[in-house]
Amino acid sequence: MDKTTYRKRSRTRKLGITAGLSLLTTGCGERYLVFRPVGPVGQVEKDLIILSIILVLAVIIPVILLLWRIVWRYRDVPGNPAPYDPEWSESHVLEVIWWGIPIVIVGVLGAFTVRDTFLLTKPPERTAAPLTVQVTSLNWKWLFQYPDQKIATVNYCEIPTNRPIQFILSANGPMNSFWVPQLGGQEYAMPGMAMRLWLQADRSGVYYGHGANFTGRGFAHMAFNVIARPRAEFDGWVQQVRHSAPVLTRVGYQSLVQSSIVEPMTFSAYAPGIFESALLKEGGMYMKRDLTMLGRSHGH
Amino acid sequence: MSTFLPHFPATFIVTGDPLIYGAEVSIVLATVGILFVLTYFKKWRWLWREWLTTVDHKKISVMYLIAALLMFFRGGVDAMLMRTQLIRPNMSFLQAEHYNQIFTTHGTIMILFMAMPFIFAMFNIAVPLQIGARDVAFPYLNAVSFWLFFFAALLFNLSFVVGGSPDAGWVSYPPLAGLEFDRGPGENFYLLSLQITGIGSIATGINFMATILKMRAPGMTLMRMPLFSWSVLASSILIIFAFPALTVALALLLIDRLAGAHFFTMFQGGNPMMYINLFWIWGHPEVYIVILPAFGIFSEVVSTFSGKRIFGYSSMVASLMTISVISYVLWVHHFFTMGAGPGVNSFFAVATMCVGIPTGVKVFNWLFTMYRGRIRLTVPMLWAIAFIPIFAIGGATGVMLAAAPADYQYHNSFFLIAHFHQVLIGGTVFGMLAGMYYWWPKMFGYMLNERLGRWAFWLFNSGFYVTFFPQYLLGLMGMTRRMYTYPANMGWNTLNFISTMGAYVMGIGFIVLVMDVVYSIRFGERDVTGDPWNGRTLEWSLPSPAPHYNFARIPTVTSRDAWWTSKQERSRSDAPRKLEPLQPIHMPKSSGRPFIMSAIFFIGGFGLVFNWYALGFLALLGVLVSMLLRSLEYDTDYYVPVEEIEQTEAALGRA
Amino acid sequence: MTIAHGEFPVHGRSINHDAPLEYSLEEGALRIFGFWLFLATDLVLFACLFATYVVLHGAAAGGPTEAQLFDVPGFTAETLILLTSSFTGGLGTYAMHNGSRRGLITWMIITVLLGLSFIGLEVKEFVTYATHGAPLQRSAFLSAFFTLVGTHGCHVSLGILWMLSIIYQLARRGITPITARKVFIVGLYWHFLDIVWVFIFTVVYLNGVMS
Amino acid sequence: MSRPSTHASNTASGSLWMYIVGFVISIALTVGALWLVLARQFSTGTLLTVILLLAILQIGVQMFFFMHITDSPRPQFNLWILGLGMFFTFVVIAGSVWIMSFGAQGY
Ligand code: HEA
Ligand code: HEA
Ligand code: CUA
Ligand SMILES: [Cu+2]
Repeated sequence: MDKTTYRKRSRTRKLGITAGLSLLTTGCGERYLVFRPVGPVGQVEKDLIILSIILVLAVIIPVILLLWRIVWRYRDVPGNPAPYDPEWSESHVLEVIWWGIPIVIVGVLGAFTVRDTFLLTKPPERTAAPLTVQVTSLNWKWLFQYPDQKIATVNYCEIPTNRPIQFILSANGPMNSFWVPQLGGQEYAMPGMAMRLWLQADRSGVYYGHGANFTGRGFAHMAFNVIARPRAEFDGWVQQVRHSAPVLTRVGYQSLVQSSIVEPMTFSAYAPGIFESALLKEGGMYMKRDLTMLGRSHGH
Repeated sequence: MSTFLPHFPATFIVTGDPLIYGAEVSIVLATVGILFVLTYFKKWRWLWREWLTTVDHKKISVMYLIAALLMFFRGGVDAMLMRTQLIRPNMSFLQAEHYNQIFTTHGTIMILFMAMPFIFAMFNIAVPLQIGARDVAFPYLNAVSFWLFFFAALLFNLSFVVGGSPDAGWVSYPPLAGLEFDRGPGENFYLLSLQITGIGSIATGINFMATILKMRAPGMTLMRMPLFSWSVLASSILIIFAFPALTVALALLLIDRLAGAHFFTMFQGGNPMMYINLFWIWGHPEVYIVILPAFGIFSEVVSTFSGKRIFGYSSMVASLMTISVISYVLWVHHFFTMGAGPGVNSFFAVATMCVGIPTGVKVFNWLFTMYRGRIRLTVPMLWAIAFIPIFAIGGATGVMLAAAPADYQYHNSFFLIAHFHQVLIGGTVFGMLAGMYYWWPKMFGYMLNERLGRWAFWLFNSGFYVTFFPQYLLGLMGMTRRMYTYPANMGWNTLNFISTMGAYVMGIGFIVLVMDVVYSIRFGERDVTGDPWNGRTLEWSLPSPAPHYNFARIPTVTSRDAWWTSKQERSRSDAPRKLEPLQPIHMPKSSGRPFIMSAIFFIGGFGLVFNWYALGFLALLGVLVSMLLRSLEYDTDYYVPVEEIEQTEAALGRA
Repeated sequence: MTIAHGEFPVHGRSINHDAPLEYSLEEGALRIFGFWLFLATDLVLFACLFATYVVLHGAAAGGPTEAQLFDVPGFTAETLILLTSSFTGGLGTYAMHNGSRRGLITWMIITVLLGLSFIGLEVKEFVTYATHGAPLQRSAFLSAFFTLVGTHGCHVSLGILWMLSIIYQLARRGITPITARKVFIVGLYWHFLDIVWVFIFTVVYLNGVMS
Repeated sequence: MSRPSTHASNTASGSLWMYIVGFVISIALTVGALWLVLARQFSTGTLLTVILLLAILQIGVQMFFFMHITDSPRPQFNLWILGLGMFFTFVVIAGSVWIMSFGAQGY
């Protein structure tokens, strides 16, 4: 699946969708982060959401109208002229209809769901080389490491636009979930394990992110921003960080692991192997896939 | 013991917050008050003989109902506190620790100590009467189930004042709930009390399964059985097969915590994901365990108050059975975002959506039961009618959640919170309230007041929409669950405020409901006929409340809606019915052992919470001894003589 | 005192002379059915423990592995003993149906003795592991191993206590529909534990020595 | 209480031979599985399948020869429950293994 597949589908659906969305896009619509995707992953998810809304409304609305009508028409008031038929309790035609309609709806929604499920496990775009960011959930902060740039940040994350980002998620602490609604859906960040999440931003901007899985007292403060900017600016930022920021030492990392709430931080370099060591902590999961993701061969 | 002894008083009695002091004082006062009243009015013997030792399903039902309402109140107060904290950004009404404890106890209490006893109250009052049985299959076991539940609830609620409440969410995922991040006893309270109540629930599942399959009155074939009993059968199947998974999940986490094992730790190869897996193997069926009986109640209520046969009976039965089997293979939809791979996610996503099909069939069949009926808008019927739109919408958002890639955006957000309150409140709670109003006269012999009932209904129902619809939007705005506070700049303020207001309206609705109960105890209209609603099933053939042996003569059933049919036949011909002569009735004896044994469970559980292994071991011994004593007991039942039956029946006006 | 309801028993004491003794009271038949339901829940309980074991059995965390730990003669002996006890338990039921109280009690005592020797071997196995660097706390694999096998062992121990109580009741009351029902139920329990053990033998031990 | 009728004893537990045959088969199945494993007759995968099949046969033997599932009163709801239990057992074990085999799909 490449970029075109990701895009083409969204165009075909756009027509029917705009109608249903008009309510949300006006006025305070900006706030509905899930409906304001800025990249292909979020777009695919939004399209699926809209499709599912339309499909379920197609049966929910009739149900509610029918209920309204029936209760009104057959209520027990003196002189109600509506027919009363206390023994009528079978109709094969009707039953076939309402076993049938939901089956069709589930069939359609199911097909799209399966397709998108597989789609989202692949990088959104093949033309640009992906950037890898290693994300660690700590109590109660997010650490971002850039293995290719060798820099690190805490509680914010800069990414280039129009380039797939491979987030490798892990935790050194309770399990969390990494969620940047406008880029796309979340995935768990678990201790002793690496998970891959593909996201991409097509537009520059500052996007809200938050841990989504409860991690204890400081959880509510685990917000971070993802700052997307054009390639050149991103590279400039990397250069600047390399020259100006302090280094994240092993000791510094250990103090980050302690439970605390901190302000955003930037590091021009980090002690090598922090991410891997947290991942491969004694007796960790050593999953074959974890190691391949980190660019290592299997075995330990 | 070792870990807690040094700073024992400080960890043992929870301190440090006026709210908690207040609660502690009021709990102590309430206990002293109850003890005083019992002593003053010399009610101890009465309490013991009539209630604590009873094995009568009708009395057990009453006790379940009282417990469920109390727990509803406790969970509801938790909800009010949470909503108050979220009323505006950066509130400092509750600290993070307290907020975390409160949503954990709210979720746990509402599901395990409110919804479960509530459905069991309904099982107990209706099933034996509907199928024409004298009691459940195993009355003694039934009492054991109740007291295990009761003492487990006590243990869980105790954590509030002794030792500290659990605070890792009602799902209690490790490693957050493991020793590394949670040393306190709160988590142990959670694990042990759920374990104890879980045993009780399994026993109830077995009991009702055996009752329904083996104790039906002659002529009541399965396909003539009332739909509520069918729904209990479906729910019991799920209880029997799902609860053991909870038992295992909790036990393994407990072993991790107490014995230093490594099932779910981060070290030595432990795998926290396996807990999540096991928890939801139970957790998903659990939500159907609490919804299926509600479906059954709606079927009874809709058909009764439409004055019409249920539409599509066979489809209704088929859908119940399908739902109960399918719902066992959906559990992964609670962790689509764990990355189990697209194959796994696809399979479980589609399977989840499939559950909408049989559920939809039920919705349409209810609609068409009303169609061409005569709809009496009584309070139970109002709850049933209001259930349909709420549940349809809640189910529809469930189907939206089931689309795995879309769920990556909803998971753990307020969208999810809105979904499950919509099905849990609109489905289970509405169902149980409908059932409560419907069977109340059968349980107590008088009706609840309709006027107050309507007020409670309208307040609770409209409050519901105001509370939970804004939460869908909050979810789409990116608000995640379990945040004790949120920043002001996200645009979430207004919607949260509205939601809190709605919650207050629901709270007032609940208060009116309680007022209805209190008012009716005093002024409620007597039900002298035993059939106040013009009912269709056998429980309405009995006086209200039914005598302790239920049926003086076991009825012979010839059709569906057995009571309705026999009323019709009677109105057609006025030939006097021939009655078989009465026979002595075989009944189980009361026993204090269920109460004592469960109390021992409680003591052992309490000991283990604080790692006092000696106490835990002693309790285990006590449980074994009481089981042994039971096994050696042969004098467990007696016969009600014919004269006594005649007298009772005459006193009830049924010669 | 017969309240005959054919297929639809009510709570009563009616006696069905065509059925085996343990089923002859309706209450007996009901309890036996209830016990089947209990076995179904126990089945799922073990299913969850097996699932946990299967998922975690490779996670030895650098500690002893299955292949290093398991000892073929040991677990084979345990298996043969338990299978035999299932057989002797069955012979007890057979004796009961022939109305022989002595035969029944004798076979049950033999079954209990076999059960005790099974437990003895298992305890010895556990103690050996635990004192040779492989306790429950060592790794996820060992946690899962001890818990799965230990849960079975607890079931067997409970079964032994239960049988002792029934032997006592038989000695005092002889073979009645009630004691017959108890014998039959404890027999079901015992055979069920045998089945579970066969899977422990296969999935834990055989699979362990294979790898 | 009535004496056990001879009729009952015959249908209920079959003859002594039932027990003996059952015992012999169960021992044979066990020893067979053990032998296959020790002798390493097949590749690991096949071997695992075969010994699992033998174990499943063993269930049948215990149920039929020892637990007398066939002579419970009709309708035999206990068989339904048992079937459902086996199905759920399969779902739990196979499902967990599949779910926890993360990324076996190789994406
Ligand atoms: C009574 C309780 C109850 C019930 C009945 C349901 C019913 C359903 N639930 Fe819900 N659910 C919960 C309680 C319940 N749920 C809880 C408590 C949680 C969260 C726990 C936590 O994390 O704390 C949860 C979470 C939850 C999730 C996990 C989301 C996440 O964590 O990200 C999902 C995902 O698939 C889901 C789906 C469904 C579906 C598809 C149904 C279906 O059964 C709904 C079927 C009904 C209908 C569809 C409506 C009627 C049908 C028609 C009118 C006909 C046709 C309609 C169509 C075909 C669309 N639920
Ligand atoms: C059957 C189950 C059930 C029921 C009935 C309810 C009922 C309610 N729930 Fe609950 N809820 C859950 C099950 C349920 N909930 C679960 C499982 C969770 C997840 C927990 C977790 O995350 O682990 C949850 C979480 C949850 C949250 C999310 C917290 C978070 O993640 O941050 C919220 C927030 O609004 C909420 C609100 C409510 C409200 C307003 C009600 C209302 O319906 C309540 C109505 C009120 C009453 C019935 C009582 C009224 C009492 C009074 C009026 C007395 C007032 C007195 C004082 C204030 C002193 N619930
Ligand atoms: Cu978790 Cu690999
Ligand atoms: Cu679910």
